[in-house]
Amino acid sequence: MVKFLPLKKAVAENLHDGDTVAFEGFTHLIPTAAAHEAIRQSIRELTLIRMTPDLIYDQMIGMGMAKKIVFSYLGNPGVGLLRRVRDAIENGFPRPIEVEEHSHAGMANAYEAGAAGLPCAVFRGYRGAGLATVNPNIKSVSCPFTGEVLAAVPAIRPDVTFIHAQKADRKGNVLVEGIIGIQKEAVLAAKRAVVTVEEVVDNFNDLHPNLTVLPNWTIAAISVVPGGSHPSYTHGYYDRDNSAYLEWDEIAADRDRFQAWMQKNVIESSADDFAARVEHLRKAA
Amino acid sequence: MVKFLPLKKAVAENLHDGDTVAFEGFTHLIPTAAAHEAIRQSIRELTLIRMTPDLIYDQMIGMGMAKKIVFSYLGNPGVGLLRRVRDAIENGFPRPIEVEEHSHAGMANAYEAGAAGLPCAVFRGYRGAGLATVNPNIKSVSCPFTGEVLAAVPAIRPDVTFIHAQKADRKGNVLVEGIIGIQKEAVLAAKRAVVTVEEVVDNFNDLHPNLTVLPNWTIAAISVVPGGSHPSYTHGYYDRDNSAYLEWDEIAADRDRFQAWMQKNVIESSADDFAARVEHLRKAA
Amino acid sequence: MSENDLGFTPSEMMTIAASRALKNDDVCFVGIGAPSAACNVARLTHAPDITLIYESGTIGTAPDVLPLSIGDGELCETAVTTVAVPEMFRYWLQGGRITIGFLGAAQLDKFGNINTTIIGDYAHPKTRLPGGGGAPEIATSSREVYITMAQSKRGMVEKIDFFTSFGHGEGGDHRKRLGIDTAGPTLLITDLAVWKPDPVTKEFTVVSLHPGVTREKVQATCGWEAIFAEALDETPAPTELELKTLRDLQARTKTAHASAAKGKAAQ
Amino acid sequence: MSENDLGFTPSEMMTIAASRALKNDDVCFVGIGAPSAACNVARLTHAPDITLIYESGTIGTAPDVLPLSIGDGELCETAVTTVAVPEMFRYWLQGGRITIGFLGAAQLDKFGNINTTIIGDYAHPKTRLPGGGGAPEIATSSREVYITMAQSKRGMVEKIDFFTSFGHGEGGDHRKRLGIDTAGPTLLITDLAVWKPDPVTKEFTVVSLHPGVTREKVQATCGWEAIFAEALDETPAPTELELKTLRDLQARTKTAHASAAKGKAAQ
Repeated sequence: MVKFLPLKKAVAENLHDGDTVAFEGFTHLIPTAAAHEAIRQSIRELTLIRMTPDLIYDQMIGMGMAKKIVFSYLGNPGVGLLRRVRDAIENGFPRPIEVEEHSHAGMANAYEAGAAGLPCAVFRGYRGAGLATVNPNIKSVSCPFTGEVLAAVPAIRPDVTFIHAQKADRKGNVLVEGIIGIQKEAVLAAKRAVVTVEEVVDNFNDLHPNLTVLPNWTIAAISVVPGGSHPSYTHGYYDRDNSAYLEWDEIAADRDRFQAWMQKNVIESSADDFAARVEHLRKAA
Repeated sequence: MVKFLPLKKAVAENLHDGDTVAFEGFTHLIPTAAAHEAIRQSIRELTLIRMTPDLIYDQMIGMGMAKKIVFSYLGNPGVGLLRRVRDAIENGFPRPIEVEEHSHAGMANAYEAGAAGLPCAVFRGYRGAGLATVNPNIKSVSCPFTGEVLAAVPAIRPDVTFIHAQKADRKGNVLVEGIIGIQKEAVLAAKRAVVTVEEVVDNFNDLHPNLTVLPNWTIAAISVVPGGSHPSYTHGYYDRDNSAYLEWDEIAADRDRFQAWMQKNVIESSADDFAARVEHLRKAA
Repeated sequence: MSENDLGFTPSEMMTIAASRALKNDDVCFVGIGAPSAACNVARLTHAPDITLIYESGTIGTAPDVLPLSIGDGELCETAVTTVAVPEMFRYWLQGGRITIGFLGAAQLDKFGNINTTIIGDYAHPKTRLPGGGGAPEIATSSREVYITMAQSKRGMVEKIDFFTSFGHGEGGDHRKRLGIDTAGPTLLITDLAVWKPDPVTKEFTVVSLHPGVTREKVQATCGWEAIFAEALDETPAPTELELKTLRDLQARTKTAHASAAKGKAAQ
Repeated sequence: MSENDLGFTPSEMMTIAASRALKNDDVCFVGIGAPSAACNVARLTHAPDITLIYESGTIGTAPDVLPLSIGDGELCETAVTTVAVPEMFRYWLQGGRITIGFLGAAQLDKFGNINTTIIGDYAHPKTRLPGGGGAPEIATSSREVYITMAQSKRGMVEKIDFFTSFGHGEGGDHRKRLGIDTAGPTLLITDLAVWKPDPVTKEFTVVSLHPGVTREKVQATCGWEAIFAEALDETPAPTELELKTLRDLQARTKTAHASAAKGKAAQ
């Protein structure tokens, strides 16, 4: 059953060296605060899973925390490349990293299969695509009715998934809204799920019945971290900090500047610092 | 692109003798008015698909319109058996009918595969179940990663799907809410979809972004039929007419009484009669 | 069924005994035909946080009255969330999240195999029953299965006509041999007794008789030769709270479901 | 890129030529890196009802400014509906509902095969690019694929380093031989020209030169030997309305996306 915990404790209880972990969020609702806490706790030898690794995986990989990355789009959205990840893949700095690369369709189907308790996902994909030749986790099955050959990928089953969401109620049910991405599947596919939220409200009685609500028994821990998705955004709370994404491109381009930035903004900061970072991005009421 | 049509015309344009058709609705939002219009138009040789055939398929089969039924639960919900369907299966009256029977999981996955453009659905199902031995459309595939044997069923791809929904906007986008069942999948799996709605509103601007909205280009025709799901219910509009379900058990028990009821309440009625049937079931405002 | 001289009916005893088997942290999939009364009595007494899931897509529902169908509006109105049916079967049932699948039965054998499909031959049935609905996968994907039904020789039979849902098959490790890694039927609650499968043979064994019920009565209403546990318990009679909760629930239900008919009559 | 003496830049011509290829009833999947500018200019001019879908799950979106990422908030706020990412790829893309998949490219060959994955060897890349995202399946599940990119010898190459998404492979019926039954790349719009695949060989052929562009300039910025259609058209110059629509859109976009930075600076 879900526990409300300070983020520090939620990360310590649920993320361990060697874990396979997903910090999910599709441009929207990226769990930055949780990732920074993991960095502060120096968790090591992680297998990082995410459809769209962006700044937070650039940071974690730049800090040498990951032995492997599973992904489908390795960019700084709207800006360009991920320079710390590139340095790891191209130069083995600060350490070499194993790569497992899929398409978005492959990852989305693999998360869906994980949530559905299946060993693999079956879909029409990767036809003529180079990934099918370099990724041994892309196989095929034949439809027993038509003979059509379909792609198969293993289900994604993280040890732990971190997401950021709008709100929890006092019972620990969680609401995700707007661009909901792959978050529900990532939570349901994981052995444990940790959610950071903007706020806690008394109840969800007035919610429309078909919204994306994760029942409290599907979640291990909830931490209240206002602004916790910065520089990503939280629909209904604050806008995307586009300038931070542009700035990141320069910070990450240089190993020393990266280290200095991490020291100041992550290592010597805390989850409590996020609220101030989004203050100027909140819409005028 | 969607057309707003009187129900008579929407059915005539989209449902033809010999079609494979789904009238979907999982207890909620059953498209009764559309089914009654199909009965009035004496469409023949239909293959009827539905997870939970209830009164409307009892009626259509009792009228001899179907050559085959594909289903997963053949009951009058909360009451008991479907007596006209039983008469067809057990006694070949008024005509023999072919049966293809699945589990709910099988049907739900098959609709999902239809919506997803796949030839078949793969899931963990039918283990030890008798249906796997009597239904040749239940086969298996092996997971290429674990070797686990999974069930496979062909995707459902109706020629036409009928559903009932709360409302359309003037552009023909359709909102379904509450117990949404399998309706979205049934619409997206079909070549053509016809939707009856309680009302048309100017726009959906104030809707929450994650509700179940079918874009207008996924629908062939919309007909405005207030009360069109009676004796089922429409969340937000009127309650289920439980007494009608109880009454049906008696009507359908007798071939002559059934015919007389159909003559009076379907053949000699029209879509316009539905509004009055739900008047006493509307919640006091 | 009339009240016995103990102040409750066998049916009430069945529902209440079933409700007691449910725990506060259970996630219960209430299949078609199953007595959701038991689940809701549990929720209204000792298991306020129990998660009730109906296959119509309603998760964590808390209806004030019992639904007539598995898709009644109140299930949605009181649910934590309502999802589409394919998601229900893929993420929630197949996903392994259900601790207890709660099934009823038209025919049941001593290994917990259930038939709700046909009486007679499948191709030429004597009686076409509603069929399985969600049951085939509820029986194999839920961590455990509870079954509840009133005893009768017609219902509890040596050999069922059709395997709608698989229990322990021919007993022993039959589930395992089919690649089914869930526990299957672990409890059968009838109007007369509580049964549990033998740990090895998996044959249902009477472990508790309801108050006032004899071995003979159990055997007389069971189509197979009943086995009784050596240490045979007596089921505790319903408490006042349990009985009141069940009866209030049923009274509210009756009132609510009659109102539509009344409205119609008034026209 | 500066304006030519015709009053518009090659980049503007490219965007506007691409916008013209889109029809009012198209359902357009705007992949990562693709110029959603073209799609939105089409929507704001001749194709007001065009359905724009971004892989973040936003269906039928109508943003007032161009998104910086494919998951910007405004895409959701103006969409007909926003669905989960697995549904996007299963029901909407794989479901065969997309008429036009709109892709950009880092490297492109003459058969419309695209590389956005790596420069160099996959195992030991010289440059690790972002990778395919949605492109591998956009390229095979959309009924047609439009490609748009600025011409350069580095971008338009004889042989791409990696098949991120499949175009016409080695040409001819290569798609068909792989069991791909969609049309694939049917249009390439660059800053200099409009290209279409030869009906038989599937090699991209220049069918129209933008105003002021010569064959020589096209060839000088293309890494393969360009083929020109016998009846070579000149692309009509942007109309006043098209230019104004594009420039207004870009001005609104610039203002909107600068505001966050400004807010920060003001702290």
